[in-house]
Amino acid sequence: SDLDAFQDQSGTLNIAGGTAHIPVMKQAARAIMTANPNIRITIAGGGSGVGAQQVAKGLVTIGNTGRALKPSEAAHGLISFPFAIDGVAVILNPDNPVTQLTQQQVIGIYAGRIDNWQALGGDDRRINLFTRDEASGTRAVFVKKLLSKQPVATFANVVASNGAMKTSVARDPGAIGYSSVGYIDDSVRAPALDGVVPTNEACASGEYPIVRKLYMNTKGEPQGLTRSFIDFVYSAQGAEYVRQSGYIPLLQ
Amino acid sequence: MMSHRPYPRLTSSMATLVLLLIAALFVAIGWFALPVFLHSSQTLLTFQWQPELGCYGILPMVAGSALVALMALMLACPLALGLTAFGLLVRRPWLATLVRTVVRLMAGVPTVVYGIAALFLLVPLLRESFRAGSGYSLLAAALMLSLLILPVMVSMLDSQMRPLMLQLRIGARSMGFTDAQTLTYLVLPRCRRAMISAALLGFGRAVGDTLLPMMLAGNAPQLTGSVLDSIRTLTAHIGLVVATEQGSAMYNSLFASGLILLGLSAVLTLTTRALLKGGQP
Amino acid sequence: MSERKSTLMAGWALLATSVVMTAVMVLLGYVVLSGAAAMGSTLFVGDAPLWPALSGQTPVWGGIWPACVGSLTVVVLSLLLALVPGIGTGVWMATVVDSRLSRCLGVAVDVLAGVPSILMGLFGFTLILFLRQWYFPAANTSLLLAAACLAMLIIPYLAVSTRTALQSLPPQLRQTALSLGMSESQTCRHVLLPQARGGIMAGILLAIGRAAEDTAVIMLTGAVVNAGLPGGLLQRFEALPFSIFYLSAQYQSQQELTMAFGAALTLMLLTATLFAVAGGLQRAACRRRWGDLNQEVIHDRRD
Amino acid sequence: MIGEIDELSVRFGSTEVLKRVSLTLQERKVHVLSGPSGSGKTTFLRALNRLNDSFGDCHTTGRIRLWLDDQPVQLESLSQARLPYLRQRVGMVFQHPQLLPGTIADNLLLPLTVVAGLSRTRARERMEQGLVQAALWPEVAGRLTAPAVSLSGGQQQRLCLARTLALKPQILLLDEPTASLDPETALQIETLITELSRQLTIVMVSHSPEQAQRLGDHRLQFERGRVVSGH
Amino acid sequence: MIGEIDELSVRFGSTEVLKRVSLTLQERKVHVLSGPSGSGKTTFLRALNRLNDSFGDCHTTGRIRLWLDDQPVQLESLSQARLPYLRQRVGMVFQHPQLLPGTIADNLLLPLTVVAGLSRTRARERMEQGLVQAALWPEVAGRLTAPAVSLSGGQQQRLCLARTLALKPQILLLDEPTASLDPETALQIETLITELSRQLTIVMVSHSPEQAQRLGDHRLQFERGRVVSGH
Ligand SMILES: Nc1ncnc2c1ncn2[C@@H]1O[C@H](COP(=O)(O)OP(=O)(O)OP(=O)(O)O)[C@@H](O)[C@H]1O
Ligand SMILES: Nc1ncnc2c1ncn2[C@@H]1O[C@H](COP(=O)(O)OP(=O)(O)OP(=O)(O)O)[C@@H](O)[C@H]1O
Ligand SMILES: [Mg+2]
Ligand SMILES: [Mg+2]
Ligand SMILES: O=P([O-])([O-])[O-]
Repeated sequence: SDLDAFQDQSGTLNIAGGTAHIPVMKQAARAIMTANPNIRITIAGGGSGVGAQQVAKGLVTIGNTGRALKPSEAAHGLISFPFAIDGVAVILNPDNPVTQLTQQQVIGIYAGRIDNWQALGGDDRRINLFTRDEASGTRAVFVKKLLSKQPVATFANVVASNGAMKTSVARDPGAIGYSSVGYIDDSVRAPALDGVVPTNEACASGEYPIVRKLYMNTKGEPQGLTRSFIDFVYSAQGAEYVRQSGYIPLLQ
Repeated sequence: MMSHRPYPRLTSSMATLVLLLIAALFVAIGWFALPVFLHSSQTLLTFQWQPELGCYGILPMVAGSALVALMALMLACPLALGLTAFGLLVRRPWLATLVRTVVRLMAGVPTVVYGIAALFLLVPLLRESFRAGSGYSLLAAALMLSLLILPVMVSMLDSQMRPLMLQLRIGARSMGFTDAQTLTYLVLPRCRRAMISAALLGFGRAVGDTLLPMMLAGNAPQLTGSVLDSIRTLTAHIGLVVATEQGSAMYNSLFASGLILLGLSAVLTLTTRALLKGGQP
Repeated sequence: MSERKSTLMAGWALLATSVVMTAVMVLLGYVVLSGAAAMGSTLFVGDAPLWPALSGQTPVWGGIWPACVGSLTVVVLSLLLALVPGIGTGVWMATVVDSRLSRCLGVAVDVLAGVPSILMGLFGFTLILFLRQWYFPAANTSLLLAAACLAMLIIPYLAVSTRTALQSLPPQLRQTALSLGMSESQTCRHVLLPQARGGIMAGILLAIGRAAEDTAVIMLTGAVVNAGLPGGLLQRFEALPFSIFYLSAQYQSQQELTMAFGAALTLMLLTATLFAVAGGLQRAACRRRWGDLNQEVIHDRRD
Repeated sequence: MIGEIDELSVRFGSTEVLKRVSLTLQERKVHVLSGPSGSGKTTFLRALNRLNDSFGDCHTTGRIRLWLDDQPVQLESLSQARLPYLRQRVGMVFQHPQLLPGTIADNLLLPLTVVAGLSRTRARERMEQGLVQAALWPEVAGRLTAPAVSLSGGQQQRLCLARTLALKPQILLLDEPTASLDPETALQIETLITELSRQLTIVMVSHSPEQAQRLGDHRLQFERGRVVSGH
Repeated sequence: MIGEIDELSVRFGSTEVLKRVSLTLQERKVHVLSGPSGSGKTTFLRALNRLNDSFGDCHTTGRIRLWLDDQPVQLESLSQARLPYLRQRVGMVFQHPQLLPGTIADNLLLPLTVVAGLSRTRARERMEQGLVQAALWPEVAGRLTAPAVSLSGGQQQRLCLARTLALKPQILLLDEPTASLDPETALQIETLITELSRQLTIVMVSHSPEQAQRLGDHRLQFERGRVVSGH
């Protein structure tokens, strides 16, 4: 099987970075460590910024980012391995009757100009804004592609991961946030943006425009265990994990 | 009263070690922070944090830290005094033991446990009862912080007040003092030092706590006057931007925040010491 | 006037106590109830077989056992590192003549006590960057680093509580011991320290609690979401408070949320156990030393 | 008669320290207790203001009735809330000085303002009065703000006496008031006691037979927790 | 001659408590100090084992030389490290009992094991010896593990005496050793003092002229910090 490559390997592999990646990384690590208990794989989140920063410093072997490396980051000799396509979508609480938003409305909301759901055809409730932290790749993509680089209002609540974004919105009927499409499930609802519902298919086909790739990054050419791990993510079994996590697998 | 020769060499070498450690901490953080202050203080010391606009002002976080800690302290100080007094005044031993046990238990309650409980009880409560925000707010963080710092303050107060109380009780009773009077007029005035150090300790912990503000205060980098608004503290800011790209303006604000925090805590400590010195006969 | 002030005091004592007790009971009760639902072997080892998982033969997924062991290890390690410097410094500060150095140290320890824990984490983090660059390219965030930073965090607790406990003893006690021909160090070891044992123990308890629950430090110095059982001093590790923080914010399913509460309850029980053990030690030491008698009477001693 | 003690027994843990002591106290008289060390004199005094209560393992049986402000007060059935009143009316000076923390003045002013509820000025007057009575005024007039612990042993003893007198008790319990005083000062205190006995009832412990002879209207001999002779 | 005090002055802050006191101490004799309360007797005793040092604001001038174990020891130039030795050879019993925390036995055993470095068994023997000498043994033999604070005033006083005697000092400082004792026990202690004076030098404070007469080989009268008469 795809795990054969790990048969007589051992050692520790440290992974950190993008929170969108965590479900894939966990599943892969679990499969590998179960097959060969001599291998230790540690996984930390932190956001894309952490991924780029720590792999550049050599603190981790694989640093994940949810955005392409900045030139300044790439300058440390990092090599990127895109392995999935993912969309970034606005999410609302399922109790919120609003099902349609335009890009201009989202920009207005995130600029703080629209502050009540009534203005958008919803209940009379304050809009509670949620955004991601500064290190987030998801935020970078969201601001660049959806907000057209308009700034996010300072009063927006800040959460530190895709998962936290989902749970915060899931608990607050007045909330609006954004997350990786892979994270969308029953607990939150993604309204149609300019008429397009952000689904995996829509992202794959390019119908839904706000998409990005998920990357693994290494410092220099990966060797040994690192190489095997990356290959495993690209393997058929790895691609299955990517799909299960809600993303569209990319080939090497 | 205690003024005599240094006792064994071990203790003095340990003291030196600790002194060195503290120096190392300051040097390390100062080393990284000073260049930042020297080169980009205009961007740093402003009231706006909007990375998309290139605004990296950390003063909203400074205000956030100060506000949340002061509020927590204002709640916790009288409560700590009340709890300590209760432990000294109550006549039923089992009740005193119970309260003391609960307070000890509180000291052992991990911050994150308060955090998770408040996340699912206090935040929704604030959101639905005021309808003026998401519930992630200054108030939520301050309330939980006050619970967090209570046991430290109580045990600090109690360790000073209890021996004094026990020592004075017989003599005072023989003069017709009630226990409450002994406490109010004999013990409390002599525990000013303990009270201020308890408050200092509490404030330090409230300012220094990362988790509760990060989980409950909303982390919005804004200046606000409403206790129901979301704010970001310096500690939470460090926790959030430590993840950003090294060398960027955001990453640099990390050390600036660190130095401000360090400076704040040091100044606090020093003023308190000065205050106490002045107040003593 | 005097009547009113002290009556007020007594009334406030009652009110404050009831408010705090209620709040704590509600919050902790909620965690206990939610966490109790999760208790069971799956909470600790997920779907792995129980014994092999506990002993580390099988990796654990979806369970908090590695985090439990990680937390325990890091706390014990940090206490080992901090105990001697902390108490030694406290004794030194309480017994030394007033000098420039002692004043310096007093200020420094107070300042250190006020330093936010995340700065200790930041310090550890920059320290590793520094070490990697200049001395040990292999240095990395790890269990040892986290324990060392935690030790720095708790040293002032130990030092300050030791100092206060020693200084609040009646001065006659020292005079008496000296008049019997005890040296300063004997007075300290045989009379003052045993008397101050309660206060020092309280400081150790606080320190343990502090080390066990702190998340900010370990977040920056080596705690990760997934690592398995601690693999060594120089490896990254899982820790309970960090797992709770992580899970409570980003549970992917109701089951993960229950797990977060389960972990919270476990951490609470863990710290409670640590406290109970330390408290028991304290009482036992007291009995061994001063006989199994009414402590109150001893405290009532005057003069 | 101002006091009636009936079958009073006091036990600390399992050792019986007072054994069925019965006696009466006469108004405006000096009662001198003597007896070997450890015979229960101090314990008896502490029973009269229920200060034995402060020891966790103390058990008291029997009846004590005192007439305070012309009201009969049954000590064993007194509620906790009334104890401060009792202790104010029945003042006590301990065998060894028990100082309050703070200065010499604090030691007098605090009880006066807090317990007796006097104003600062009234309290200052009373303080001076008390110190003069206790023959301490000349020695401390110039150093009222010095810490009380800096006084010599005998001075501390008299400070405690002054403090109790300033509260104007109705019954005064004195545990060896002249034990650590030189003969001259002791004589002053004896004179004071005689004077005071015109206004209040005194129960004192003394080890000196001559003193007991000189002062005592009633002398009570304690031995192993019993009163063996009295008249 | 075992001690020579030359122009000894002691000042607490700005008040001079002892003023140029000069006298000699004779070996194996009883020196009785008397004088009004506050005249500096206790301070003088504390000067002989340098215990005044433990008050921050105390300044001592003058010379004190003691012959300890046949070696002349100049007190004012004694190094810190030698103070324990001095205080062990020059034992002191305070005016008011100063207990160590813990049980009655602890109060004796702790100094014996720690200061004198005796084994547990040797220490126990010495403890019993000390308690017998101080006339306390019958009263405490059965309750050695009771807290020392539960003793009566006079018992505490004798406990402190026993504690000091057990350490076998060469010079013994007694601050009113019989002040709170009944005449009978006081007499026992007086007999003890006379007996002890065959082996060691005693400096004691007493307020009783009769006692001074009975015991004192040398009597010294203190007044306001000066020795006004002595022989
Ligand atoms: N708190 C206590 N706990 C246990 N025993 C006690 C306590 N207080 C006193 N005793 C014992 O009770 C007995 C009587 O003590 P008390 O203090 O009344 O004696 P006293 O007559 O005042 O003696 P003295 O003249 O020595 O002061 C003594 O044997 C003493 O040890
Ligand atoms: N630590 C101190 N600080 C300031 N003054 C002190 C201190 N100790 C003693 N004094 C003062 O020095 C004087 C002499 O005190 P000392 O204790 O030697 O008197 P004494 O002769 O023992 O009297 P008594 O018979 O009352 O015990 C007193 O006036 C006392 O107030
Ligand atoms: Mg007595
Ligand atoms: Mg004296
Ligand atoms: O995937 P993230 O970088 O947004 O955490």
